Amino acid sequence: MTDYAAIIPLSIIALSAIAAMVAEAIRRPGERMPIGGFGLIGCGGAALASVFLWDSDAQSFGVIRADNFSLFINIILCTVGILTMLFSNETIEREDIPGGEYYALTLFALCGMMMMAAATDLLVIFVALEILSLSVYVLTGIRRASAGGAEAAFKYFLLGAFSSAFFLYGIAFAFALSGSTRLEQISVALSSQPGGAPPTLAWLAVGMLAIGFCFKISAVPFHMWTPDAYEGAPTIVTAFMSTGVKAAAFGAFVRVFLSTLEPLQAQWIPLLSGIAGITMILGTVVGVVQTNVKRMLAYSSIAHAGYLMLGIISANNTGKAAVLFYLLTYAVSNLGALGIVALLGSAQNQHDELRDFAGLSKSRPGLAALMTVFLLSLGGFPPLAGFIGKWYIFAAAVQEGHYALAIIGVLTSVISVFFYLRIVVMMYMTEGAEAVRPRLPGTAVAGLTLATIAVLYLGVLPTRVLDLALASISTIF
Amino acid sequence: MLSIIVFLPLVGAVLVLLAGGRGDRPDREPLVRNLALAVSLATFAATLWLWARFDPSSGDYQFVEQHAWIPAFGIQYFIGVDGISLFLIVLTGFLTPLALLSSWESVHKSVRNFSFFMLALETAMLGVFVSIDLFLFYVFWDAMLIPMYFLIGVWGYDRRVYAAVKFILYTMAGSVLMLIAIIGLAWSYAATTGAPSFSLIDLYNVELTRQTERWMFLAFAVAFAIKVPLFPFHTWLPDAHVEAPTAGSVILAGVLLKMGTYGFLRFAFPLFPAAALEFAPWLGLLAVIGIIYGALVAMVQPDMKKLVAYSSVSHLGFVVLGLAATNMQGIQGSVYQMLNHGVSTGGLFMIVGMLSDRRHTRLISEYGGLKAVMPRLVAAFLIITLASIALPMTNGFIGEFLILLGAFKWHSTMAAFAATGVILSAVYMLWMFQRVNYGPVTNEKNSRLPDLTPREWAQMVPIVAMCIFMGVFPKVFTDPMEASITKVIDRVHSREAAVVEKTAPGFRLPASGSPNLASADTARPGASPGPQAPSELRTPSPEPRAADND
Amino acid sequence: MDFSALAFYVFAALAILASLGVVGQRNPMYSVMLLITSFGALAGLYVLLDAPFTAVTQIIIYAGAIMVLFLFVVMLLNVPREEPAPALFATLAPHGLKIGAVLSLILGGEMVWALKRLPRGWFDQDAAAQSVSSVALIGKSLFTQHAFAFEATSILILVAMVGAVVIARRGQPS
Amino acid sequence: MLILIPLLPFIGFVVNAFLGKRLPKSISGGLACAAIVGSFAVALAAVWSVVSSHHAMEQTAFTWITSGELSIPFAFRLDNLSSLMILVITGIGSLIHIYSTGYMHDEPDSEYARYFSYLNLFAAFMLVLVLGASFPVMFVGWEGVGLCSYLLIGFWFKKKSASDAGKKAFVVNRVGDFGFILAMLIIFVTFGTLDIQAVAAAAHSTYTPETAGIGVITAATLLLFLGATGKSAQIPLYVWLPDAMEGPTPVSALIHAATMVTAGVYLIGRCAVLFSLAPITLAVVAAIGTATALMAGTIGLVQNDIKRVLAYSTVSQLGYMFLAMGVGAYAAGIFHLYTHAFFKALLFLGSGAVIHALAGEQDLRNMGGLKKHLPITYWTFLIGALAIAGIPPLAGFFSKDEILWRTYSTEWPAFHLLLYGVGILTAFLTATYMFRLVFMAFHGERRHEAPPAHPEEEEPVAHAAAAHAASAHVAPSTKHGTQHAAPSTQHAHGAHIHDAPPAMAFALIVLAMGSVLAGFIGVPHAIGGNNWIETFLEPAFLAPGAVHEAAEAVHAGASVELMLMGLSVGLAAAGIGLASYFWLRNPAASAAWAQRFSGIHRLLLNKYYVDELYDAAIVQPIKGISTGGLWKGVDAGGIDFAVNGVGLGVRGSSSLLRRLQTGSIRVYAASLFAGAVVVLGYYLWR
Amino acid sequence: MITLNHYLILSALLFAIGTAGVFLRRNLITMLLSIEIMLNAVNLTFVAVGRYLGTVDGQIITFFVMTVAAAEAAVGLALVIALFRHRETLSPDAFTALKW
Repeated sequence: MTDYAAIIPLSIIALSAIAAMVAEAIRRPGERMPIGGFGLIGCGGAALASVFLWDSDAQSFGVIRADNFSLFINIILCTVGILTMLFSNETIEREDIPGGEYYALTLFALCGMMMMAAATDLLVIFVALEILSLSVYVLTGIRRASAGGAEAAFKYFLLGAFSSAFFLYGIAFAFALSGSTRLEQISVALSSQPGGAPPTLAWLAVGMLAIGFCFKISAVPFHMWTPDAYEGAPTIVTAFMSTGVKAAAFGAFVRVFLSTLEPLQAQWIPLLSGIAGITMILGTVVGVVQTNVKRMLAYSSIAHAGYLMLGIISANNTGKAAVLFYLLTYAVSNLGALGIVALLGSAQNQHDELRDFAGLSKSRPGLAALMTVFLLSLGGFPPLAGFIGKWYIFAAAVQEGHYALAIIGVLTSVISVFFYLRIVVMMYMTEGAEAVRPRLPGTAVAGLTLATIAVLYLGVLPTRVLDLALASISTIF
Repeated sequence: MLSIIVFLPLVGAVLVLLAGGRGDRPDREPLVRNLALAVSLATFAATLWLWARFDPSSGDYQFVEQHAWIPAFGIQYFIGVDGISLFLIVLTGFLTPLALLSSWESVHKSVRNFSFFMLALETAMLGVFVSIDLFLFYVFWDAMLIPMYFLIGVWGYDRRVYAAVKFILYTMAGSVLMLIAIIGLAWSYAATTGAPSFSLIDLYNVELTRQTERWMFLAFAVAFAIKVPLFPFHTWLPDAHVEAPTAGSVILAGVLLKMGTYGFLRFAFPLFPAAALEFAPWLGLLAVIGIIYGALVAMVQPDMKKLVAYSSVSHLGFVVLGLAATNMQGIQGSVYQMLNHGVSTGGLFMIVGMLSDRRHTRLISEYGGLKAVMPRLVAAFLIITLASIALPMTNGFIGEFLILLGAFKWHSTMAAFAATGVILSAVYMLWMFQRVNYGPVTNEKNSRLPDLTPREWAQMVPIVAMCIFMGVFPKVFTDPMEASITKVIDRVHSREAAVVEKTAPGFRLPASGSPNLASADTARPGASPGPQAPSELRTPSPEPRAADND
Repeated sequence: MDFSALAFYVFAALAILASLGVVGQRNPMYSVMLLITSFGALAGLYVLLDAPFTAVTQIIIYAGAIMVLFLFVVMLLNVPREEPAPALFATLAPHGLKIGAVLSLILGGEMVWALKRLPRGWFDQDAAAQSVSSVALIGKSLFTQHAFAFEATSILILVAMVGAVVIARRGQPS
Repeated sequence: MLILIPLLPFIGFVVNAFLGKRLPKSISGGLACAAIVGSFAVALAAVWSVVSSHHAMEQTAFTWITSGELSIPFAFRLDNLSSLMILVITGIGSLIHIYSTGYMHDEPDSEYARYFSYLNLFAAFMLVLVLGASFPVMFVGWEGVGLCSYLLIGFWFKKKSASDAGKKAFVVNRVGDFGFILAMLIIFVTFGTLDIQAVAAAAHSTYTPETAGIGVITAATLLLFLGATGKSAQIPLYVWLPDAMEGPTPVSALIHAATMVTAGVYLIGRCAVLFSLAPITLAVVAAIGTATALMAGTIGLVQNDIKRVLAYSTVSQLGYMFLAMGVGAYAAGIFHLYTHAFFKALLFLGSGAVIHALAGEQDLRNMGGLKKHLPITYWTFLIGALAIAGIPPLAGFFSKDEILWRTYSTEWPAFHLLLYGVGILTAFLTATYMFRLVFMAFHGERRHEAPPAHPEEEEPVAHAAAAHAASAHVAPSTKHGTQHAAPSTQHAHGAHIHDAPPAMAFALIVLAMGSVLAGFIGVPHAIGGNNWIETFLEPAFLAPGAVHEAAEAVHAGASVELMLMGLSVGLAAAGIGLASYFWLRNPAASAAWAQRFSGIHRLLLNKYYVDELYDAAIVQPIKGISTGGLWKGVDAGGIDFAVNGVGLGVRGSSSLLRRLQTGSIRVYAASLFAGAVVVLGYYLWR
Repeated sequence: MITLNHYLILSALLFAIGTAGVFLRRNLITMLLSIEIMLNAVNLTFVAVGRYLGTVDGQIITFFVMTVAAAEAAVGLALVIALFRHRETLSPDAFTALKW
């Protein structure tokens, strides 16, 4: 309670968000101001703070815990944040997005994400969830001129509100079970159940919480918002939310289900297995016929959620570490891919239809090559990050004997390769009309370089990061 | 040193990218081409050096490099060369410069990228052949798909996109199951020793239940069968070949297909000996079907590339048949046939490429009477054709003969059916050869085609020379293989005792009361003879495996 | 039947009927009004549950603030009645409606059935009632145990403010 | 020394193949002749040393294939049998090389060199075949000569019929090779070695004819015999040989008469130990040989193409040889091989001289009366014809009678008297069709300009001629006039018919002398000879170390033998007489008979429709099944359809499933709630 | 006597009614209202459970839920206004531009 160390990273982010707001307030109309810089500083600071906090296992207010697990997620989120900021510069101007609000909301969302992953109290998780959700709803609809944006935002919002009601109901049952919303107390209450047969309340709590999490990670059948929201949102926001929200939600998901609700494993593993199976299948299968790149990547994101769930279902150390590692690889790959889409787009032309990519290798060979790298990483080709991530997840699943799920996983990833390659086909094997494509700001170059290096580094020399991921779960659970 | 060889092409690939400059720079084309060629030649020289330094008397891995890679999972950067992989490496080094040469005139679109992918592909191929760690192997195995995908998809013919996508999805679908099996194997190892390992040598010690072993073998087998391609997994091949650019076809036929058979020999068989012996008759059966089927379908193809592609199905069927026999002649013949097929089919694709460079068609009916127009090209064509139909004193004969010999010792009926391939290959190859080269020049466009250019000479001479050299002096190649193959055979048969009675009938003609001269030890070459030896020799012996570890 | 039981049933019936009215009413204005009624009934239940402070908050914040916001928007947009369904959904609507209602019914049924299986819990500790109704205790707990969550809600509200402004602001930023 | 024998022609091949285009004809041709003559000289020396030392000569060039317990050195062995063979090959080969320098003189330099390089290569491979000490080495030669045959038949590759014939020869031979390979496999698995002598020794020490029964040995020998039927043009694989006449005539003489086609006979001789252990195989060999002899003889009776007549005659004579092998008279078979080489080469070269003189004309009906224009050719040809007809004391008489006698006197197979009967009938036919040929070509009046008599009846030949002419006309790009391209011009001024040039005449005369004299090494005991050839060859047919059971009761039947000899000579004379009646004195009668038995005549003219039968029963069905059944059916329609079907299935379900995403938020919410219902229901249901 | 279970069942019923609102009403604002019903149903559970367990946490959570509800309402209504500006309608079925 007296120790504030654990909240330092998220406080830094929150402060930078407020700074961005203030800066926007004092900005004279027409003046250009590098507001994104606050974000960069904030994310960098938070990352730095997380590094310093490593192994400290600090706790604040009894509800925020800076164990290595949450710090690892912090670092993923900071990576997401930094890349987003780097891609945002100029992109948001082209897309007519109000800068100050955009940066502030993004940073608030990040703050909420960090909070969610670090919280050890269901109530705080709920509040954090709402912070990040509301920010993201607003970001989705931030382009006022876009009808699609508003529609997407409302759909996302309404379904999100429903799901948080379910989530909240789950918290209520958990509360009824133990008289507290603290995870450790719920855990105690659960493990003190005589005979091990959990009462109806525990089942209801597990079910409702699972629904809430599954919505956030967009698992089938709670995924319906995903394609619409991803398509309707500004591309850069799509990039941000597809990676950040997933990371935060999975952080909390893992924490709640693999520590607190671990005694109920036998109950929820079959359930999540079913969901994961359908998620992988539906995500990839429906992705096959998409012609909008963002929508396609939305379905891919659904499928990836399915893969990630395998880590939770495995419920072993490999699985937990695999989720962390996978989140990182997915974050850099997906941000890279969507970042490029964002960099190519403008308010008039989102550049998110497949045919927009025709002949990109001619007009922008560098971008086309990088896009290919990111897509192949998403598809799980060695020697790129995505391959190691997938391998790790499947290794966890196989370790626990979930062969069927692992086989579904690998086969669907083959199908997913088909649609990733459709973009490659467009870029390299199809002649396209010479489109006017905007120039690349320096920050974006830096961001792409960073993402590429990360994808290659994680693919070729994953050892260090894998060890970190393993270490970060072994210290806490 | 081995690493340097493996990654030299990749370094070259990066250099090529840099040399190519930004954007479209046709003026840099010669530089890029020559640089790529120089790198591939240097790699070839390095592989030859490897051969020169190779100790043929040892069956162990040589030039071993072993570093921890992902220690938490026992994944290592563990590479080495033995007698089986040595020549496949040399073959890769040999074919890549030739493939680059074959694209000299035909590829003009983005030469930089083309050269980049070719060289990157070479690294991946070399990597597949040197990997001893299964994870590393899989990484190279899958990584190889990407450059090939681009080579087909960007520089191919009309339906290139379809073919490229089919190629990559088909192959991936097979190989991902293998990935699951690899992981399962590593965990099985962990179950006995506490920590997972992906090292092939460690994994030899895994004790699997029969059922698990069966499933894992099947997972490996499907992956490799698709790559081979074994009937009925072959349908990607004709499409890929037909649409691929010449260089792609050469590499695809020359090296990529070998990865499947190499995989059987290196991984599937030694890792799952009992299952391998159990399924060997089925593999053999599919191989024989493939031999006949491929030949029959090849016979009626109107497109030269497709014809050669189906002939590959037939030829690779021989290779698998030899492997399934799991005896010295069979396996040695198989490895030899892999090399042969690489050389001769690579050569055939180059020739088809030369023709289609000149005429922009590969339809047999468009040609005719070429011998009068370009006698030198046709002479090379003839020799390679003869090598392909396994005329004695060409390379193909050695391989097919040894395979048939090995197969016959194992399963005489299959060998007899396989031998019909001898007839059929002559039918389809010579028919094609005749329609293309003999007769009057019926198509006016063919009447003034130029003969071999100096560059094409440079492609043809090595191929033709190899076809004949390998047919006359096979010992140069077979001797270094022998020790390694013996190890594989011992390994496979070490657990045979349990299944030998019911699954490996071997050849026993009813000799009507005469003493059976087929002494039992002929089934196990390399072992000391003696009629009662088999059962003793087949008991597992840990020593040879321990020796692997250095 | 004692008074509290009677009061419970009355409030419960009121809450349910009002809620049904909310979802059954075509005019959003009436819906809002009925919802306020429902909230009032809930406040009554809170009183029965020895949570007078919560009851008051419920009235002030929910019925007072939030619902006024709704009312304001309803009147601002001035679309008192539902429009007929567009052609695409004209045929689908009845089925969709049925399916949805059935889903809700099943959901309710499942929950009721589940909760019925719980052992019966009685509100019989008077000491608990004492402590629960203490505003001091609430305040203390709120600012100690839940201090972080409390602070976090400030960010939440900030986000909501910024968000509402960004979304609803008219016209392009100059 | 042994290596040199095949190596010299091989060097000739290499030089001519690589440099030939740039060399003048005299040098390239001279080089080729020098190579083969040199080889002949070395062969003579080698044979001399073998004969004088009574020991087989062996030499290993290098170790060829090793694998496990298998080891195949590239080794040569020269024993009495191969001695005879190499002398025939290099000797007759030399003559034919020399003849070719004249015959091919009109070809341009590059083609000329190509021709000689092929010819040299053939000689090299043929020598490898006969010298090979193990089956695989023999197989090298076996396939190598097949290759050369392919190349030489298709030498005039612009003619479709020529390249077709080459391909046919190769493919049909491959069927035989299939048998050869399988036989090798069985032999290796059974005996653990492929060295011919070692196999013979092992077989001899392990089996007797009684124990071999229908087992390994029979299987192996039958498969070897399948190989032999391919190479030696026996039923059912004889069909390629008549077509092979598309090649230049000297090639027909060398490859398709004297040497290569006898390789099958040689193979059986080489493996005599094995065959002796397999009585069933022997019976099959004898039966097939006899049937082939008869069938080819009957076909030869009506053919009108001079070379085809000779080709069927070759097939027929090869049948004789197999008959000999089948009744265990290996020496007799080889003896006939040897004499046949002389007179058949002579006949072919003679026909070549005729064709050369007539500028490509091959149809007998367009010849006649050439005797006075081509005296050398005529007389040498006549000697050859008499020799093949078995008129004493020419070479053919001795060898053929030896075969007939051995057939008559053997005990196995049981139906040997039937074989004898057919054999003697064939001898009669041989005389008939040979002299039909002689009379039609050389006697009577020239029918040079005469058009084909009955176009509709003479369909096959007319067809061949038409194709021939067509190809000659269609190829205007032919830069050089081969004699095949020339007939149109030649028809115009057909008067200039000149006899064989010196090089050709030399070969004809030498061969004619050979045809007269060659038989005297095998004069049977019955008429006072010592049958030296049999004594000479016999060791080669026995397992090493086996005792030569020479004391056979051959002499017992000397009077019978003499009687039979008289019978066959009489029949030969009758045949000649018949021929002279029909085709010399009363040509109208032959036409009348052809009319009367038009069914049989047409059957024979069309070669019993065997080609058509093969085409309809094997070639077309395979093509049809491959195209319709396998390629379009199984491959495209089955497997690939399934593969693409998976893809389409995914796409289809994708298109279907995406429809769930209607865009209506209420549907989305329904999905969410449905999920919730299922999740909760799952928990409550448990 | 009224037990905890009574309250829990009542709250479950209210929750279910809230979910039904989405299907029964073709009006964005009513949809938001149904969410409020659901949240209130949960609140009832919290208060009842808190009372039963004798802890004030239940009520405290209720306050947080109210805050969240307010924030959601603000954003939600803002979105409704934005949508209305684009389409001049509040029917949810009108907003199906994004689909498939």
